[in-house]
Amino acid sequence: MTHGAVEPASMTHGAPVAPRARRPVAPREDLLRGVWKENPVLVQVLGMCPTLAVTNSVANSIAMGLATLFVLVGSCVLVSGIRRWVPDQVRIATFVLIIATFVTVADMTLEAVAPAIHKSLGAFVPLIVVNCIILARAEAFASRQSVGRSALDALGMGFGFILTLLLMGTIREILGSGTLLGRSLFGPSYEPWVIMVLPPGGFLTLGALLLVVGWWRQRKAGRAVPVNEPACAPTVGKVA
Amino acid sequence: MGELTWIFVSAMVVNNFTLMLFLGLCPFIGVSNRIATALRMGAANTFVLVMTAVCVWVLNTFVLVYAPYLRLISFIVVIASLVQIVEMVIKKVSPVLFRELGIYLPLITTNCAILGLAIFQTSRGYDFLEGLSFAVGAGAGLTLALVLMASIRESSELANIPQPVRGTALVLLIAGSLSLAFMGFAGLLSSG
Amino acid sequence: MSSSNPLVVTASPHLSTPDSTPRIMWTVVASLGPVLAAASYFFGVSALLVVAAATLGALVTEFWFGKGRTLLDGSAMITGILLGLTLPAGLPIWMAFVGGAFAIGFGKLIFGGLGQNVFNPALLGRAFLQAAFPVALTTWPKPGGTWWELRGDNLALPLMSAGATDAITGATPLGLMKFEHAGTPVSDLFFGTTGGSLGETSALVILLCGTYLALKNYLNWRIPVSVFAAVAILAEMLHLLDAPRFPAPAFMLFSGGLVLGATYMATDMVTSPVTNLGSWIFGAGIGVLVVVIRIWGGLAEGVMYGILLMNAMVPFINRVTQPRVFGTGRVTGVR
Amino acid sequence: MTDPAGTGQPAAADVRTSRLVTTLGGLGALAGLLIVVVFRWTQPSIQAHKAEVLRQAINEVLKEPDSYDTLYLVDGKLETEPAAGLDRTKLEQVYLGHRGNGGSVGFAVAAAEPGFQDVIRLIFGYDPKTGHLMAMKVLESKETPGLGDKILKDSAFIGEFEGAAVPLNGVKRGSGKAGDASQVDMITGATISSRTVIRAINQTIARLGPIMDAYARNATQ
Amino acid sequence: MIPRFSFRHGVHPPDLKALTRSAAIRRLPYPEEVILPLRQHTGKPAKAIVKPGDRVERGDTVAEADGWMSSPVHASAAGRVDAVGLWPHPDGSFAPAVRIAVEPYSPQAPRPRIVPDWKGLTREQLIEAIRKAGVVGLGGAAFPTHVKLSPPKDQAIDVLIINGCECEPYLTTDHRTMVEYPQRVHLGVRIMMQCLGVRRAVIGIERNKPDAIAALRSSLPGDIDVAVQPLTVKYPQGAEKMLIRALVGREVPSGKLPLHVGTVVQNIASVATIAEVFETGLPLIERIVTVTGRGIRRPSNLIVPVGTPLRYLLDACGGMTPDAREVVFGGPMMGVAQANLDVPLLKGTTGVVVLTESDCKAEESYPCIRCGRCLDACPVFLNPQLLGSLALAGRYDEMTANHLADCMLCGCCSYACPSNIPLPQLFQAARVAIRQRQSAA
Repeated sequence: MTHGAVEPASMTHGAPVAPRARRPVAPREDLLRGVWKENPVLVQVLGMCPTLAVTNSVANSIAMGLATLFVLVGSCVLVSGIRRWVPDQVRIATFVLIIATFVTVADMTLEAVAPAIHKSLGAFVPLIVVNCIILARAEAFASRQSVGRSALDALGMGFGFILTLLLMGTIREILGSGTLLGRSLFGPSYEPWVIMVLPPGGFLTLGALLLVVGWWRQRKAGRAVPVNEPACAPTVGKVA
Repeated sequence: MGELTWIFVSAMVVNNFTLMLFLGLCPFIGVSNRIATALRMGAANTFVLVMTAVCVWVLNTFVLVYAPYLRLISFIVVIASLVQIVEMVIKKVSPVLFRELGIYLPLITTNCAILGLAIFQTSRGYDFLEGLSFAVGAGAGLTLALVLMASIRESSELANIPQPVRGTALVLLIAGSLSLAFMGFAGLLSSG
Repeated sequence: MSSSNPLVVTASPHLSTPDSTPRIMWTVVASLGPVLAAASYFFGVSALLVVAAATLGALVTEFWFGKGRTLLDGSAMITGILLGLTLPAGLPIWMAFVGGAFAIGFGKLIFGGLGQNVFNPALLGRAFLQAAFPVALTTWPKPGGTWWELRGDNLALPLMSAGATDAITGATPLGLMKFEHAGTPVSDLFFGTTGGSLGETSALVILLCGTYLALKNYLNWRIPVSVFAAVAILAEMLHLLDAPRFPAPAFMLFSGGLVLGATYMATDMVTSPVTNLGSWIFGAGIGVLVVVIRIWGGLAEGVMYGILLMNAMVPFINRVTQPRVFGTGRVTGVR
Repeated sequence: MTDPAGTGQPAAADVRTSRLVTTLGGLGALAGLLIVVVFRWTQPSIQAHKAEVLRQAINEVLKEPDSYDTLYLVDGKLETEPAAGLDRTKLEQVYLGHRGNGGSVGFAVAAAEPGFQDVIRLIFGYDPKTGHLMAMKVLESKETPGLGDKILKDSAFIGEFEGAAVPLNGVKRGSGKAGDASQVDMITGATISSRTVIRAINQTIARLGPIMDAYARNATQ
Repeated sequence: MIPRFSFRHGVHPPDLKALTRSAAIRRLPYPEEVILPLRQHTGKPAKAIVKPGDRVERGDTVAEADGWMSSPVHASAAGRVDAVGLWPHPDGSFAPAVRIAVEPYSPQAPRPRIVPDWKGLTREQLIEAIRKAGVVGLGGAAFPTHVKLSPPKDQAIDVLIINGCECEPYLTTDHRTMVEYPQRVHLGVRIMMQCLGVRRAVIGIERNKPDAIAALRSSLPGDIDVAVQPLTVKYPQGAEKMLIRALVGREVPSGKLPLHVGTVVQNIASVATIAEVFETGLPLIERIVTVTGRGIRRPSNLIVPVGTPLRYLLDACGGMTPDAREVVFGGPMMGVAQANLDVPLLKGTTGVVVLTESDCKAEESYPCIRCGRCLDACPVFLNPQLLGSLALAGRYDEMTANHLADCMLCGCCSYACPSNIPLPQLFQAARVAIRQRQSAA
């Protein structure tokens, strides 16, 4: 399973590598990094598939976000915990095994606890396995850092992911259905923008969000900033 | 026969994996800046999709009826090993092809399109031929989306795109437009 | 020589065709006048309201986010009017406005403005509206009635639905054919006394205006010709195969937005191929897609999607239909 | 590196290989254990939920029967107890509802057909004695919100199926002849979705109707 | 479909030749000074052999050819060498030139027969005489004629093509030459055929010059195979490759020369000049130019000494009108606008066009709208739209791959462009950049 050819170099322009502990990093920084500065979706452009697929309502976004958070934290803690015993050759294989296990658990639990939401998320719960955020954090951070820091980092990234999903979900549900968490906002004669809950609406909303983020960063920097090139592909290059 | 055609057309355009189901977005965003690359990536994906469909059919028929809870783990293990085997075989048989495809093959492992295919194939209970048709359709759809995106990106490289739009935002907005256009295929072959 | 009038030094050639981009654009705008007049003849004041709202949406967006004087080149105006012409007469005008804004914003400005976009902005706006408000976009008022009468709830409050309207609505000829296997006389289609979007009713007026533009070389005649040819040939073949099931070519040609689409939308210079061979392929592709979607698809009309899909193919078509450079390839008379 | 025969390597490799195997194997075992535990824990409620959903749907389309049987389609015949060796989950199933007095009320049958976007799955109640439908309920569809999804939400449309004679005949709303029980008014603007529902029912009846009729006759004899 | 007696694509600019079409060629008084740049031809500049203070007669050599791909320069008027140094050159640079203060009241009598009579000369002697007379192509590019007349031994030439198209708008130099000196043209053809050893010659003339066609046809010599072929009026009919295509149906391969398809192309003015050189015994020291355009008061066709200052020429034609805006050397399609009125006329200057404000194209350019008109215009089937975009993006390597080298800078694309994009300029700049990069590497 280990693939030797595509080793470290690809990491440089992938997900930002956690800083080697030259100076002590405040726990707050570990936690908050993922929320905004290195937001997995808006900045690192990871985990696009669920961000687009399940955010047609706030409820779905929350469920997906929580499931991912669970898998992320669980996997990262475990990966960090066993990092000393796992030989390099089977590192990725064990990561995948761990993630798949957590996802299976999350999938079954969700189906038992909230069948309606499980049904509307459909295949996208098992697809958390291939969510690049999880592998990226496990590989880039958890496999090198202590359990505590990994947990904080995973929590931060998970929250960042949830926040983005929530943002998408809110925009799409309000425009697309005129409701928020199923409650009607504008009265019965509101004309829903059906497109927002359809696939094109997902692409367009996230595209527009990234556009705003790009515009905002450009304005803040006061000059051209490096384009946020997709980081997902190079990162997963390390995986197999 | 009609059923197989419908499965193919549905997977290719009506419910295009990339543009309608958001599967396989990583290569769609990452390796869609050159037509030649996109074509190779599409071909590699289609190949692995077809192999996966076969393997998943075997798993579903002979293994998972006894241990349904191992579904996800077995799929991911099978896909990862499959990619590894394909890679080794290609390396052995055609070093030229390996050089061309080599860097994309590992990417396919974590391509959600492959796992998505496995999961859909299972949940829809496709038999062997249906699964094959589904995989070929999905592969053709992925390739189509990739090539369209690549050719559009190649031409928009020469355009004067506003700074904040460049990069992933532009890809997503183009994908949104493509997805809108693909809505024209809705209901294809099902109106009877 | 007087110093007040210095010589200028410009690069050759020092002559240029009298056609300029704004001139082409504004001529197209002017040629849409008769089409607009026909629309307003059939659908009264509603037609003008809807077109005006779509145009306003386009112009405001172009002005707001575009770079300064780009309004003057007339392209946003074309987008707005064309979008308006693809809409049903009874549409709430706020939707038309949103469509115009989307068309320019997401169809054109994100690509860098005039000349850079991939998809026809008007059709992208139309596709957006179709996906966003499917019910309102498929409610077709019948032509006729007094001029001042609103054909639906044009004046619905922004973000609110059309509500209950008493306007007489009818299916489009294509809808009738697809869902009820009922034909419409071709003469009605040709002169425009059928239900449908504002600009798709009278094929005659559109063809006349299109011919004028083609004669001025302001549109590439190869595209409409190949679209019509592809539709006619394919429809004829199917019609010969199973006449009761598949409508005759004349019906296919003159129903729906085919004439408007082939004449004004497919020929949008920016989003059609630059090569002549490419233009033929592009037009034929649209024709085939239109027939496929109309006959086997779930929608009654496929012109919009046919054109958008082929728009997406254009960069690819341009690439593979590069002309053979003089003196390369098979060379004649080499000694 | 200086050892051409590589004699120094195998030992190390052996150690490593064994470690690789134990690591992976151990983790795999742990993972399997965890999954099995969770599976055992969640499975009852998942199965219960599925059964409940099915029961509700059958109740709805068979107008609250007092009980129902599951029948399996084997070789063109309906059987309550398929022969051993056949996998029940792979056989097509219909559900026969009963009143308290022992009389049957009709069959609940599932049907599926590709619709506008993807396959529409539905269940309907069919009374072989009258040849009429009892009710229809869409179980799963991805039809366009606000338009095609009216097949789930438009009560007027759903009501059309109650007591409709098969084969159904879809007509434009308000354009049908009065008194024709086989007519179903289609949803304006969602003709394809409406038609898919009608076609799914018609095709299923065409396929299973005679079998159900035969079973019902045998049962009453 | 391949059109007969024409080529595919190209453009139809207004011909605007009416201003001078029927103006007979006349002679101007000598200017006060003539400026003779050492670089008036393709190839290496000539080397000056005079120094300030030297007295020269008409026809004396002032600069010698520097190698085979070069051409000598002769004094076009009798006088005293004023200076040998840098002077404004019509290409926009400052270039070495010999300045001669023309002797006032001089009879300008030439030395007798500097060039020998052509009769009885061998082929080699003829070519040498042409080389020494400083004859270069007078159609604009100023390619040394003796080089063109000496094809490699292994390359058989079977037809001589004479370019009488004059497809550039405004210009009537060649037109008037054909109408007024048909005999001279035929003599020139005869000499050239002898140089090349070919048996067949074709003169291609656009159909908009019926009087020229008639004049040449009525004076056809009976003993050699010369044909006059009317051609479709289209720009750039006079481009070598297009002309060969139109007259003998051969396509010059990309990157090759006309001689690779067995042809040599000569401009009508060069042909007439060769005849004149042997007739008068004087080297190339004067030429016919058209001074025209709505910005000049008296448009004329003139015989002027090479090196006449532009200012003098304009004044001799009544001066510029107040609304004159741009002075172009050569035709309006490929000519070079002049910033300085002190530049001299060169051997290769076919005309001077003075454009008024209303003639000049709009300065504002719009974004490319991909209308494809440039593709329909390009006579060598390039994709100027793509090349232009690549140039703007600085992707020169891809331009090379897209056959930038085949561009003749004819200007058709830019003429046809409704957005007024200066495509030839972009291509030229790209070529310069590519060359610089290659020489740096």
